[in-house]
Amino acid sequence: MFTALHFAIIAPFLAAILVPILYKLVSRIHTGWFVLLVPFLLFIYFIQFLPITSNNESVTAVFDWIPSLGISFAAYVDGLGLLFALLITGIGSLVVLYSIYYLSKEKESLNNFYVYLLMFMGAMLGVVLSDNLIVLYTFWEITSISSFLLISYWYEREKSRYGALKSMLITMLGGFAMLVGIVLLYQMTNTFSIQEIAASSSEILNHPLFLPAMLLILLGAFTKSAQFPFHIWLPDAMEAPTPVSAYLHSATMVKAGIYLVARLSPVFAFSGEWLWLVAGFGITTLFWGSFSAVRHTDLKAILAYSTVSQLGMILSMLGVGAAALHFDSIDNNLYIGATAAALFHLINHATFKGSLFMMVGIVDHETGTRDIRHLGGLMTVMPITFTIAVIGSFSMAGLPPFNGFLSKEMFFTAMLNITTFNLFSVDTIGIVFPIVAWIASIFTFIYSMIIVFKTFGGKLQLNKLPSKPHEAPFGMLISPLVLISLVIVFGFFPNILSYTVIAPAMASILPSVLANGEQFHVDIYFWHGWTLELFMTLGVVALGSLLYLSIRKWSGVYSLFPETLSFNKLYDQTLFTGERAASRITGLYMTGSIRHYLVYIFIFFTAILIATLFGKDALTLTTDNTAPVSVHELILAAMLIFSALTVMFASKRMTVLISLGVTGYTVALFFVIFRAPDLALTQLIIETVSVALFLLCFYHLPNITKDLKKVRFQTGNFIVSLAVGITITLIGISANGTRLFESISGFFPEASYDLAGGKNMVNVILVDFRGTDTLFEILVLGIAALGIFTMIKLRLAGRDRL
Amino acid sequence: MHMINILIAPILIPLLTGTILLLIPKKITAQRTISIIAGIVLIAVNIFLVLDVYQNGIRTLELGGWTPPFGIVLVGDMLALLLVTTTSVLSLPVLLYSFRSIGREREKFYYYSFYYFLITGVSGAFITGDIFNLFVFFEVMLIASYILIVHGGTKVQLRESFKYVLVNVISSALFVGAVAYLYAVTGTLNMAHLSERIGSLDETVPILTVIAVMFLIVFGLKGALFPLYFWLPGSYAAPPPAIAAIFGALLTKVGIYSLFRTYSLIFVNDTAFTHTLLGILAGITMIAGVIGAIAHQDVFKILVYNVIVAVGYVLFGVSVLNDSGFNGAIFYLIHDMIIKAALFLLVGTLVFVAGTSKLKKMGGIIKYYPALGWMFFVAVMSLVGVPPLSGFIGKLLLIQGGANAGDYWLVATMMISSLLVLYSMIRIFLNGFFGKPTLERPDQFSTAKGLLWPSALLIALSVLVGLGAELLYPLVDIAATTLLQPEIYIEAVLKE
Amino acid sequence: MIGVLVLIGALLSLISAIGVIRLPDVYTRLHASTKAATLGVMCILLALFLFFGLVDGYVSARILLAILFVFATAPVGGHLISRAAHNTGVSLWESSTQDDLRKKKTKKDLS
Amino acid sequence: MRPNDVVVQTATKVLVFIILVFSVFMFFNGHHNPGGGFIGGLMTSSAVVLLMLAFDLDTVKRILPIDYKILIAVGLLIAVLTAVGSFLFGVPFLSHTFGYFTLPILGEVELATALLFDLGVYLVVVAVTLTIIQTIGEDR
Amino acid sequence: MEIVMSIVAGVLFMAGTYLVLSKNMIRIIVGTSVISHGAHLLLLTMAGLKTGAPPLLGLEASNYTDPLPQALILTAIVISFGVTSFFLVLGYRAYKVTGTDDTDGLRGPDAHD
Amino acid sequence: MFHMLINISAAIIALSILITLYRVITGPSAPDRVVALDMIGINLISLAAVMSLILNTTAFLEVILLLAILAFIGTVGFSKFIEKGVVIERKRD
Repeated sequence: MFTALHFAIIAPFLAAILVPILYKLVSRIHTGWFVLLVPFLLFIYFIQFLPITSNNESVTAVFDWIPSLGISFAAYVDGLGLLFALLITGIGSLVVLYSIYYLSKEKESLNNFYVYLLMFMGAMLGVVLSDNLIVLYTFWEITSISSFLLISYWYEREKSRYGALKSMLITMLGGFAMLVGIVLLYQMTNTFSIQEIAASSSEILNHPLFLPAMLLILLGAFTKSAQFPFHIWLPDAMEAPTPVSAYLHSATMVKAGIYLVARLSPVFAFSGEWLWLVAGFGITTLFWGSFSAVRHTDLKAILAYSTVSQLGMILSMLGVGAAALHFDSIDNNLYIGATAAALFHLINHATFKGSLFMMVGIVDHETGTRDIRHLGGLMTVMPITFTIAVIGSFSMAGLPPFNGFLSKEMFFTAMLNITTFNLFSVDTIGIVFPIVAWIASIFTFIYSMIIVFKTFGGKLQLNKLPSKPHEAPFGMLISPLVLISLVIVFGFFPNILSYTVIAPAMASILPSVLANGEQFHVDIYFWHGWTLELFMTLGVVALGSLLYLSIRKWSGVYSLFPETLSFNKLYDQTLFTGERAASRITGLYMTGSIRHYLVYIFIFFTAILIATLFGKDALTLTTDNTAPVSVHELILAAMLIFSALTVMFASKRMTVLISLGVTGYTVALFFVIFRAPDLALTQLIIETVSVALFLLCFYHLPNITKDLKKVRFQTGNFIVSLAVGITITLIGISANGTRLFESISGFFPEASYDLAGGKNMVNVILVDFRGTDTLFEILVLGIAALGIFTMIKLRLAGRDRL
Repeated sequence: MHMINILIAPILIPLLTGTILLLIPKKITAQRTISIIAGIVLIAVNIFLVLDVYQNGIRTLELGGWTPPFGIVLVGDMLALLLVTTTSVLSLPVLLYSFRSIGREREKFYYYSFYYFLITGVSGAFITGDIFNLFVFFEVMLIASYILIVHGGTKVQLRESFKYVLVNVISSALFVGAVAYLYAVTGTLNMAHLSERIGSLDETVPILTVIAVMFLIVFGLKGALFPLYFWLPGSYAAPPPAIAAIFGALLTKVGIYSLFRTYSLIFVNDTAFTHTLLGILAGITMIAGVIGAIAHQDVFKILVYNVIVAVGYVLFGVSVLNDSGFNGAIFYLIHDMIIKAALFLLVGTLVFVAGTSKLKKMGGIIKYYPALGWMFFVAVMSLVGVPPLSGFIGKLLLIQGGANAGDYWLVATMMISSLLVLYSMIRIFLNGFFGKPTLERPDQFSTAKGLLWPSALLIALSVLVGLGAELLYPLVDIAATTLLQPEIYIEAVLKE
Repeated sequence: MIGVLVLIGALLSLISAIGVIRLPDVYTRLHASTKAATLGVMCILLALFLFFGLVDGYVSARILLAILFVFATAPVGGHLISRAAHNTGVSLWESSTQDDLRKKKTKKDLS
Repeated sequence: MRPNDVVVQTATKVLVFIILVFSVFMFFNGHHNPGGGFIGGLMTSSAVVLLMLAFDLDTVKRILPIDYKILIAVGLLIAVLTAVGSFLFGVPFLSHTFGYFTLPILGEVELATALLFDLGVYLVVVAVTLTIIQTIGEDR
Repeated sequence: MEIVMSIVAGVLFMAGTYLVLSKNMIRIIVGTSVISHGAHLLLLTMAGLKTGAPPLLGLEASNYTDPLPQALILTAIVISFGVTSFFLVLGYRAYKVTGTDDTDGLRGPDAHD
Repeated sequence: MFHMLINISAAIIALSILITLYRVITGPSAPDRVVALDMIGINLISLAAVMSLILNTTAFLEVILLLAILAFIGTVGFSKFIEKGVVIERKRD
C-alpha cells in the first residue's frame, strides 16, 4: 500500500523533478519560494504525529518494493523517527528561507541547487522513517550523493571538487561497509526489518557474525557522522554554500550516523563492545574536534571542527546510554539520563549550530571573507548578527541560561556515571571519560569565544575586507533569529521538549528498559544544587577564559603536530600514491605488446593445467584401447614433426610457407590414414587455397627480416612453447587413457541412411544431424569474405571517434 | 506457422536481417529501416519467449528433428532467454546511436549486416545446448567482432584488432582442443547429456577437473578473466563508440555466460577445486581491473577496465554455487550489459563533444551538455551499485551469496573494488563534466543532441530494472534454480 | 603381381627422392622429380586401378583421370619451375656446359 | 623479356574443364560418397583460381561476370530458406526430407532437401573464396 | 597410435606457439595456422583412432570409424580457413597502414597516457 | 605376401617424402623448395593410393585425383610468385 506517509517521504523527490521546470517557466520569482513550501508543509504534516508518538505508539505503512528479497518500503514513524523528521523539515524550512536571500537568482544555477537540496531532504526523511534496512540504505546513499553534489555546487572551484570527492569516498566507504553489515544481519535474522531484528537481538548476540555486522554498521555510522578519524571530510565539505553547511553538515545529514546508532541500539547495545566503541569513538572525536577547532582561522572551518566535536559528544552520550541495555542489574536511571541528554543536545546543537552557520554565512556574504584574521569590530556594524553570534556561541560553550548549558550539564553527569562501571573493573579507564570531556569542554569554550570576539570584537579592519560591511537584509536574518529564539526558549523551558519529543524517542532507543505501557520521565531543569557538574562548568569558564586570553602564548602547541602525520595528509597520500602505484602496476604488464600478453596467457595456461594435472593426479598412461602403430605412420608422424619444426625455425618466408604447405598436406594424409576421406579432401583444397592466399598477400608484405637473434628471447619463447606443447600432449594422453563413456556415434551408421537418406555419414552429419553447425559455419565464411572486402576497400583516415 | 520453431527466432531474425542487408549495401535508408524493424521484432519475440518459458518451463528445439544427444538442440532456459532478450533490448539503442554516429562510408560497407551477424552469434551462443555448436556460434560472434573492430581501417583499429584477433584465434584453437578432450572422456557433445553423464559419476575424476580448468581458460579468455584479459583494454578502446558499446555490453558476457553454464551444468564433478579457483580468479579480476581503471587518465580506458571489473563480480557469483550467488550473478550480468552499453555511448559522446579522450584536457562539459552529464552521473551510480538503480540488486544478492558460502574475503574484495570503481568513474565526472570549462563554444551542439536519446533509453532501462526488480526477480530466480538443479535442464532436453 | 608393381612405384619414388637430395642444382633435380616420381606414382595408380578392377571388378574412372592428370601436369609444372628458376637467376650447376636461354635473353637485351 | 605463358594457358584450359566437371560430380555425389557442398565448392573455386593464375583477373572477370558478394548472400539465403522451409510443414528448423523419384532419362534418383541446403553451402564457399582472392588480387 | 598422435599434436602446438610468440607478422599468422592444425589433429585423435572402414555406408563394412568428430573437424577446418584468411589480410593491411610488420611496432600508447 | 609388400611400399614412400623434406628445409633456393614440394605432392598421391590398398577401400580415390590437381595448382602458384612476385595479375598487357 502506498500511503500518505510514503508520499510525504517521496514528495521532495517529486518536487525536485518540478524544480527545473519552474525555474525555466517562472524565472522572475526566486525558485526558493516554491521550494520552501515543501519542507514547511511536511513539517506541519509531521507535527500531526506528535500525539501518537508521545504515547509511545508508532505508525507503520508498508509498500512492497521487492518482497521476494524481503525489501519493502516500510515507513515507520516512532518517537526517534519523528524527532528527526521534524528536525529535517523544520531546519529545512529555515534553511530554504535563508537560501532565498543568500543565493542570488541572477548569478546562481538555482535549479541545480534546489534539486539537490530537495533530493537530500527526501533521502534524509527516508533514512529516518524507514524500517527496512535496505530502504534505509538506499536513502542513506542518496544523502551521500546529494551531499556530494551540494559540496561540488560551485564545480568550477578546485577545492569544491576536492571536498566533494573526499566526502563521497569516505561516506561511500562507510556505506558499503554498512551494506555488508546489513546483509550479515540478514544472514542471522532473515529479515531486513529493524523492528524484527531488534526483537531477536538476544538470539543473535552470540552469533559469530554479530561482531562483524556491528563493526561494519558502525563504520557506516562513523563515516557519516564524521567521527574520528573519518572526520576529515567534514571541514572540506565547507566548500558548499553556507545554507548547505548549516543544513547537511551540521543539523541533519551528519546526524544520520547518530540516528543509525540510536536506531540500532536495541539490536546491538546488549553487547559490551558496542558501548565502548560508541562511547570511545565519541569522546575521542569530541576532544579531537574541539582541540582542532581552536587552531583554525576560517570561521567555517572552526564551525566544522566544532560540529565534529559536538557529534562526538552526542555519540558518546548514546554510548553511555546504551549501558542501560547492556547491564541489566544496575540502576538504569543513571544511564537513561545519558540517552535523554544525547537527544536533547542533538536538538540544541541543531538550533545553535544552525544559527551560527547562518551567522557566518551573513558575515561572509556582507564582508566577503570568513577569515578571523581580517575580521573584527563588526559588533557595531551588524548588531543583530552579533546578537545571534553571542547567543549561539554561548549556548555552544555551555553557558547559562541557554539550552547548551543544560545539555552540557547532563553530559557531565553521564560522563561521571561512567566511572560507576566498575562492575567490570575498568574504573581506571572509566575515569578518563569525564576528564577528557572536561578538557574538550574547555576547548569548546575557547573556540566559542574566538567566534564571537575575533569577529565582532576588536577593531574594524576595513582595508582587509573585500567589501564594506552592512547589516544583512531582514529576510536573511529571519531564519537565524528563529533558531536563536529556540535556543533561548529551550533553555528556559526545556520540558516542552522532554515529554513530547525526547521521551518517545528514548523509548525507541531503549525499548527493553520500559515495561509495557510505561513511559520515560524526563525532567530537565537548571538548578541541581552545588554538584560536581556545576563546578566542572565553572572550571571550564575560568580556565577557558584564561586560555583564550593567552592564546598566543600556547598556540605553538599545534605546530608540534607535524602536518604530514595528519589524517588529511594520509587521505591525500593514499589517493596520490594509490594512483601512482596503479599506474605503475598497470604500466608494468599492460605493455601493449601482444607478445607479452601471450606469454602471460601461455604461462598461466601451462602452469595452472600442469599443476592441476599433477595435483589431482590426473595423469594416466594406458595403451589398452589405442590403435596399433605401423611403420609408415611413424615415419609420417616424424615427417609432420619435422615439417612443423621447419616452419618453426625457417628464416625465409618462402621456406615457412612451403613447409606450412607440407605440414598441411601431411595432416591431410593423416586424415587419409585415419579414414576420413572428406576431411582429407577438404584439408587438401583448403591448404592449397590458403597457400595461394599467402602468396597473394606476400606481394603486400615484406620479407621476414631476421629476428634479432637475442638468445635469451628465443630461449624464453622456446621454453614457453615447449611447455604448451607438453601440456597439450599430457592432457591428451590422460584423456585418452580415461574414456569413461561410450561415444554417442554408434547412432549414426544406421540413422544416416535409414533416417536421413545418405550414405556418407560425415556429409549427412554436416547437412542434417548437425546442419546448424554448417549453416553458421558458412556464415562465418561469408562474414570473413565480406570482412576482407571491407577491410581492403574501406579506408577511413585518421583516428575517428564517431 | 507452428510454434515449435519459435526458439530459433532469436537467431534466425538477425541472421536473415543481416543476410538481406547484404543485398542492398548502398541503400542506406532501406538498411536503417530494415534494421530497426528487425530489432523491434526481435525484442518482441524474445520477450514472448521469456514469458512463455516463465509459464511453461524450458523450451527446447531439436534442430532437424533429431533427438538429443545426436542432433543439435537449442535450449531456451530462463538464463539463456533473459540474456538473449537483454541483448536484443540493448542492441536497439546502440543501433539508433549508430545511425547518427557511424557514418555513411561504414554504412555502405555492410555495417548493419555485421552488426546483426554479431547478434546472431551472441544469441546463438546463449541458446545452444551443444558444446561444439557453442564453438560455432562463438566463431560467428568473433568473426563479426573482428570485422567490426577493424571496420573503417584506421591505424589504431588495425593495430589493436591484430592483437585482438590473434588472442581469439588462439583461444578458439584451445576451445577445439578442450572439446576434443571432453569428447574423449565423455563421448558426447550435448550439454544436457554431458551433465547427465558426468553427474552419474560417483567420485571425482581428476582428468575432468583438468578439462574443466581448460574450459575455464578458454572461456576466461573470451570473458576477460584474470590473467587472461590483457587483450581487452586496447581493442575495446579502438573502434567507434557504437561498436565499443556493443563490445563492452556483449562480448565478454558470452564468455561469462559459457562459464556460468558449464560451471553449473557440466563441471560440478570437483567443485571444491574448480569453483574455488574460479572464485580466486574472480577476486583478483575485480582488483586488477579497477587498478587499471585508476591508472588511466583516458576516459575510454577507464571505462574499458571497468568492463573487466564486472567480469570479476559476475564470476564471483558463479563461484559460490548457491541460490543467492546465482541470482546475483544473473542480475548483475543483465545490469552490466545495459549499463556498459549506456556508458560506452555516453563516453563516446563525451569524447566527441570534448574533442579529446584525455581527462586532463577536458572540463566543464556539463555547462553545455547537462543532459549528457547527468545521464553519465546516473550511469556511474548504477555501475557502482547505488540503490535503487539496477546495479544494486545484483550486488546485494552477490553479497548474500558470498556470505552464504562463507566467502567473506571475496565479499570484502568486491566492496573495496566497488569503491575504487566509484573513484575511477567519478573522476571523469568531476574533472570532465565539472571543472573549469575548456570548450570555447559548443559548436557540435546540434550533432550531439541526437546522440543522447539512445543512452537515455538505456539509462531508463537501468532505472527500471532497479525499481522494478520485483518484476524481474521471479524470472531470474527461475533461471538460478534451473542452474542449481541440472536435473531440470537434463529432463527438459533429454526428456527422460 | 600388383604388389610388385606398387613396390616398383615406391622404389622409383625413393630413387627420385634421393635424386632430389643428391643432384647438384634445381634443373637437374627437376629431372628426378618430374620423371622418376611421375613414373612411380603412375605405377602405383595403375596398380590401384588393376587391384580394384581385378579384385572387386570395379572400374574407376577417377584413377584413370588421375593418371591422365599427373601425366599432363608434371611436364607443365616442371616447365614452370625451371623457367621461374632461370628467370630469377638461380644459377646452373658449375659443371653445366650449355645455357641457350641465357644467350637468347642477352641477345634480346642487346637488340 | 615477357614470359611466355602459352604452355600453362593451354594446359589450364583443358584442366579447368576437367576440374569443374569433377567438382560438380563431387557436389552431387556428396550425400553418398566423399564430397558435398564444401568440397565441391572449394574445387570449383580452385578451378577459377587456376584460371586466375594462368590468365589474369580481368580476363576471368570477363568470363565470369559475377558479383560474388551478392552470391554469398544468395547462397546463405538458399541455405537458410531451406532450413526455414521446415516451418511450413510444422517440423523443427532444418528438418530434411528425401524421396526416391523416377525421372525420365535419369531413371530412379534420390531427391533430398539436404541437397538444396548443400547447394547453399556450395554457393557460399565458391563465392567466399573468389571474393577473397579477387579482392586481394585487385588491391594494389 | 593415440599417444603418438598426442605427441604430434603437442609438437604442432609447440611450433605454433613459438611462431606466435615471434615478432614477425607472417610468422605469427603461420603460427595460428599451425596451432589449428594441431587442434584438428587433437580432435581426431581424441575421438579415438579406432580401426574400421571410412564412414561411408556404400562400403558396406561391418564397423566404421566415428564420423562425428570428422564432421566437427571439417567444420573447424573451414572456420579456421575463414579466420586465417581474414587474419592474413588484416596483417597486411596493418602493415601497410602502420608501416611495420614487427609486433613491437604495434604496441601503441597502450600502457601510459 | 601382398600385404607385406604394400606395407613395405608404404614405408618406402613415407621415407622418400621424409627425404624430400630435407630439400624443403635446406633449399637453397626457392625453386629448389618448390621442386621438393611438388615432389612431396606426387608422393602423397602414391601414399594415398597405397593407403587405399591397405585399407582396401575406394573411399580415397577422390583424394588421389584431387591431390593431382592441387599439386599442379600449387606448383603454378609458387612458380608464378617466384618469377613475377605476384600470383594473380590484375591485367596482362
